[in-house]
Amino acid sequence: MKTMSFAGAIEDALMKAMSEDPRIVVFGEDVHSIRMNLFAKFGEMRVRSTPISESAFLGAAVTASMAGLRPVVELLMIDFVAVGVDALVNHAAKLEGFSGGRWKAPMVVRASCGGGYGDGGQHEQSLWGWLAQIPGLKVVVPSNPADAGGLMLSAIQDEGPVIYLEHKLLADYWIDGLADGGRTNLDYDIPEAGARGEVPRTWEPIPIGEAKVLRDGNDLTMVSVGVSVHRCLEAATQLAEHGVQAGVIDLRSIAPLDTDAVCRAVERTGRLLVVDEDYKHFSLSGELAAVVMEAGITAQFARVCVEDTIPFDRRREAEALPNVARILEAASGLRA
Amino acid sequence: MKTMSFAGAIEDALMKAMSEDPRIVVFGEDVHSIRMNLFAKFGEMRVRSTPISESAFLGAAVTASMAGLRPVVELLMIDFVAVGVDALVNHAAKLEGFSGGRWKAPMVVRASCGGGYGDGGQHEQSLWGWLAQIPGLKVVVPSNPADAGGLMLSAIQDEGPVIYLEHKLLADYWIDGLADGGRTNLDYDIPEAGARGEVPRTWEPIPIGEAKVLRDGNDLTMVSVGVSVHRCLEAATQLAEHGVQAGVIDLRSIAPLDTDAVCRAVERTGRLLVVDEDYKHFSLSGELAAVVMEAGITAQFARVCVEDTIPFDRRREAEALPNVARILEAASGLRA
Amino acid sequence: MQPSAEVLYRQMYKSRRFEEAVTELWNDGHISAEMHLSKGEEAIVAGVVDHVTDGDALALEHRGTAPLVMRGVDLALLIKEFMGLEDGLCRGMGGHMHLFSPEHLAASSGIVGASGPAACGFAFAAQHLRPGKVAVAFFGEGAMNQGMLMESMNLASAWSLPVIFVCKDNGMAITTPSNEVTGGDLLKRARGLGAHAISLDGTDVNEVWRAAREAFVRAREGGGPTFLHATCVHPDGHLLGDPLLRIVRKPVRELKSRVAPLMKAATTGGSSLSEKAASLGSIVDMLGRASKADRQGASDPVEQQRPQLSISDAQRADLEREVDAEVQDAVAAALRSKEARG
Amino acid sequence: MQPSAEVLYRQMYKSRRFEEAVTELWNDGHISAEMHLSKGEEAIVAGVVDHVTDGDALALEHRGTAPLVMRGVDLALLIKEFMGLEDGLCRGMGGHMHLFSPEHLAASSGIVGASGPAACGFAFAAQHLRPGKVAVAFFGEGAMNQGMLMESMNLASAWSLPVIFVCKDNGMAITTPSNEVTGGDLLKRARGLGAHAISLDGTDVNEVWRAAREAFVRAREGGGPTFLHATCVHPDGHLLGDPLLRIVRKPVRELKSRVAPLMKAATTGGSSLSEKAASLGSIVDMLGRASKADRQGASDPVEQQRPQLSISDAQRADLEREVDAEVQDAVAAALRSKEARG
Ligand SMILES: Cc1ncc(C[n+]2csc(CCOP(=O)(O)OP(=O)(O)O)c2C)c(N)n1
Ligand SMILES: Cc1ncc(C[n+]2csc(CCOP(=O)(O)OP(=O)(O)O)c2C)c(N)n1
Ligand SMILES: [Mg+2]
Ligand SMILES: [Mg+2]
Repeated sequence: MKTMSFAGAIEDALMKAMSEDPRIVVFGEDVHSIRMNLFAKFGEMRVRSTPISESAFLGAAVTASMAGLRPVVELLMIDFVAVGVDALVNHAAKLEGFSGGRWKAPMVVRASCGGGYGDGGQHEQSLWGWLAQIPGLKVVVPSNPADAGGLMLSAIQDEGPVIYLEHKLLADYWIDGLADGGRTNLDYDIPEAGARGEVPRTWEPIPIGEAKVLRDGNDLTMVSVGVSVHRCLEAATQLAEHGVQAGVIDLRSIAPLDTDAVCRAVERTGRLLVVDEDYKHFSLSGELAAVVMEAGITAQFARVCVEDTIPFDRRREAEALPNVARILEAASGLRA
Repeated sequence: MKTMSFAGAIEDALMKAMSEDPRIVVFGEDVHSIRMNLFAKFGEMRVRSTPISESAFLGAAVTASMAGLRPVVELLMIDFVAVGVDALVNHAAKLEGFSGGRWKAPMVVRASCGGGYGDGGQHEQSLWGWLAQIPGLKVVVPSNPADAGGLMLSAIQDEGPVIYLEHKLLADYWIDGLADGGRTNLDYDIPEAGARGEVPRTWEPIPIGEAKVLRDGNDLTMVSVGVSVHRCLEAATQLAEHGVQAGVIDLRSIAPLDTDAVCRAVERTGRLLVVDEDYKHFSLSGELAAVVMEAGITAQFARVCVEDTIPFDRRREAEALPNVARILEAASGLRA
Repeated sequence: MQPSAEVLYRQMYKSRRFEEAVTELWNDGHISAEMHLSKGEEAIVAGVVDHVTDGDALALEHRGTAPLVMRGVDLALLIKEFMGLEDGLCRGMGGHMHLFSPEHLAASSGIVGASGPAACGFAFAAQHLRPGKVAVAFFGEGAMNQGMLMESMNLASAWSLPVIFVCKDNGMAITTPSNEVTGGDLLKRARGLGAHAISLDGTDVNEVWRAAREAFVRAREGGGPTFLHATCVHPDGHLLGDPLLRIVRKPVRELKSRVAPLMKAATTGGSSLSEKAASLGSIVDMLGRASKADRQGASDPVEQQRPQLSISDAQRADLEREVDAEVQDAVAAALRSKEARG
Repeated sequence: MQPSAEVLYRQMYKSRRFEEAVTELWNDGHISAEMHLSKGEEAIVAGVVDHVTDGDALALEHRGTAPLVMRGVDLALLIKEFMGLEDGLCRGMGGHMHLFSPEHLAASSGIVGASGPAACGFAFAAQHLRPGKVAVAFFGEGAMNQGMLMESMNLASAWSLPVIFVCKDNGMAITTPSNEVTGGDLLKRARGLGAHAISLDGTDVNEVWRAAREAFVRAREGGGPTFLHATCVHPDGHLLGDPLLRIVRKPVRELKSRVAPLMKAATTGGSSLSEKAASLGSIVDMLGRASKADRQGASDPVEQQRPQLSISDAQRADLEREVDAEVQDAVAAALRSKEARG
């Protein structure tokens, strides 16, 4: 059995892809150090450091992809996308529409996301719902090494723009570089099964837009993505001890959204609990409610999300992010 | 009875506010011509032209407001916010949170929005759900002159950042400058009651976050905002001819969202039809579904929104935007 | 090397005639909403595009028509696109600000400044896939204050990208005089960002051609980006139906509804008398600038090139007739297509 | 006018001691996540902040600690904020990258380049509400490639805003040597954006002080923005626990897990041998730069200022003891508060 870390799986899949396809290039700030192995293997032309100019290099990625390359652009943290998001919203996302389907932008934007290590509200956002809102953008959020590798391959192979978000609690080097900095006296609620796990012998692309049922349960359906998936699994275990059978669905991608998987499950359980580290309003949790209602399914609904700017203080941060206690409380609020 | 155009009402209210409060300043691209009257009255220091530097002047608005001014920043079209949105997402929206509530950014971002005149998908977006998604931002979208004036006053008086969106089909000078350009041989589906209407003798602020029930109806609740409100009213009239009593709620602001008004109505009708010129997924329509489900209300649900990049061709554009035919079809899809 | 006077003239003449036809279609209501012409900047576009060959890329802004016409895009495809027809260049989905031609590696954007990053991406792809090929970015002087454009010059110079940044300076951004909102100096700014930079009379196609030639050679040889700063005038204002030009051209009709509120604003409350006088002065200046551009006259680049031709008047008439016919055919094809659509 | 050597020394010494205390708290796990120190840039901050008076504003970036310390913000409030306590400067909500003090018109942002627009807004408000007051923007040389910062220089110059743009140039942005990603020349760039621009040795507080003085006078008199470009070194790397510095300081421990994959990557497939050699060379250079900064030595601005003092050694010792006590008190207060919180 082969196991890998979350970060290792991404690098491994990316390395394989780059070895096979010379059109794949990586660029972004500091890629010579954060992608040191890729830099050592593929050299300056394919792993290129940019200035701190998100607008320019995101914009350049769009046309580079239009002209035949397959750029994997690195943004460090997804929070910084706000600085250059015009390239995605008004350009990458709209190219296929504008060109009447004649031209596409096969690019990947790779960035870390999420909180849980005390870095403050400008460096711990998720923003996947924000990006997914724009027609033309795909957004994937893996929760474990196997999905991370497989989805990276699909993201690279996709003919359009894909935002690939890796949660900082899963990819060890972010915690090492941003949070611990060599210290060993701090704790993070890192989901073990997310940070390291089995991976296939050889990487195969995992189709974008297919959710995965991680746990079956007839009483309640939890739908989630990223680190929160693991919080759900833990909550489900605890609920089971109290006789409540809660299912857990890992969406794996926000856009496209696997509405079938969600509807199938909620139809059976009649209870939908969305656990989402993104902002509560006008985002993923609302969309899932709409999907269920549109399908004509009558269900109880609750959501555990981030409601406001994420506090810096780790204690309040922990309360602001979806956690097992909040999930259990929300679950108990759904009528029997 | 006093009547005004939509654009006239905004200018009138703003002029009154500026006369009374010297802290109010207007800046943005081309304000000397698009706000010629304000410029003539208040002079260069209070009505100031900016370079085409959305990031810089939106960012400057945030700290200008923190330091005691009340800026009304002009963006021309809300589509361009993507270029400078970091100032809103990572700065204006987060200031109150970051400062522990000690500092606020009382600024207004004013921009045109919406389509229906054939300008293409990069110049006709609504984006209100996109902005409302970020905790800390308020977003108002008036649908008629009286609300336009009253909401402008509230936006200026608000202690935090408010995005104020005026629909191009309602504010005549946009159609004149961007679409007609002096021609008289083109048609737009301009809602008369939105473009011109009664206004109060003296302007009073209209609280942000209060929806308005424009029509009562026990069979179906339509919820909408901006120009689409008028499409709903027209559809409701037609439905009434077929014996269906459809209520129409004008949200007037996206954030805060008047969830009570929506729930009260849907509780009675059991049918919610959201008509939204913004993108369909991960936005307002989803949020309204969640609001209703969270309230434990069982209802049928449908939505008429923009599903993809808005086509340039006016014919396909008309089909892509919410229109009466689409509303009627969606309404008929809700089971009896 | 010398440019071919005829080729350049033909390009400019074609673009001019094409845009005149577009103006007519626009006036007749066949084209919706905004329409920004390249009229007045033909010499800049012709002098640059003449060096473009297959594999080179074009990053365009809201005035993308002339570059595509001169690059050889089918005229009927363009008009049909402007008219929103399914058989247009982009199947009627993009419109005149969002023109795309994959065959020509040509992409447009209505977002001011976006052509800078776009050119960098094209040039980066050229470094990998098409060595010796370049990317051209067209933009106005107002765009020089857009962060992403400045970033892209720096990126191009840091990465030695083969980009020609072409700044068409008409001194105005919509109605705002660019010198009032621009600090320093654009040439110095470009140099401070690492680009070679050169100033040009953008109404002289030969001057543009020669400067562009050097820039292309440098870029193709790996010498990095060049900034060409070329002056011009937009006789039709910012867009068709420009509100200021309408006032200038039909003051009585257009001012009717405007004067009363303006005078009321200017005479009651608000700022001091002297500030008000300054504001009114600015407004009058604004109209003055519009009317000056309207009388472009001597600076017309197409007119300027005519005396340079070495062909006879009859030959020139032939050339012009040929172009006229091409434009008319395109218009006719587009109108037929519209009619067929019903 | 001459600066007070003692005042400047006290400021720098205080900042240094404060950050050392912060480092200890960070090492002990009292402070979470990223912590960027101003260590090494004290002379720049002290030389500028000495001119700041009430009503002037500070726009800060990720290294906002020193400016706030020198501006006189209560040290305990700062430490408590770093520790995320409810009685911190921002009630524990902002953390060290998001420090706000309305009383001092001081605002921070962790978004690189954001201090430029922020300073413009402060300065614009000063033009209206506090004539003669100025705004200072601090940022690194890496930030000079961020569009919004360049835009803000242009805006400041177009509007004659009283802004002092202070670029603290350590030559590095995280691990990227800025010269490899920066074209042209920063001074020329600033001038091309309309700012007065001057180059400085940022380890010499007196030189900084004098240049800053001129800039403040100009700004207060309505003469517009100045760009101060000052060099410095960050002996503690980009942030506390900087991965490169850890390798340099504890190579055996830190390299263990890294070497095998790196060597595997560098020896199999991929690019050509010479490209690989170049990459490995770059990686070694990166470590070399980190270790060079680590041995800052002679360029330490606090050390450099000591010989300038006109007070006796005993008086200096008193001054230092006073500062030490202030810092210790703040730390103690913060730890007490944390304990009380439980
Ligand atoms: C980011 C952005 N901001 C504003 C606009 C609105 N706008 C369109 S064209 C224009 C003026 C551009 O001026 P310049 O670059 O000088 O080009 P010109 O029109 O004079 O050729 C403006 C402000 C836009 N399209 N995009
Ligand atoms: C918009 C944005 N992009 C990237 C980052 C990540 N980042 C934080 S500090 C930094 C380097 C800044 O370099 P410089 O401006 O030279 O300042 P220094 O850290 O050297 O003092 C980067 C890239 C960020 N915070 N914001
Ligand atoms: Mg111009
Ligand atoms: Mg630096």
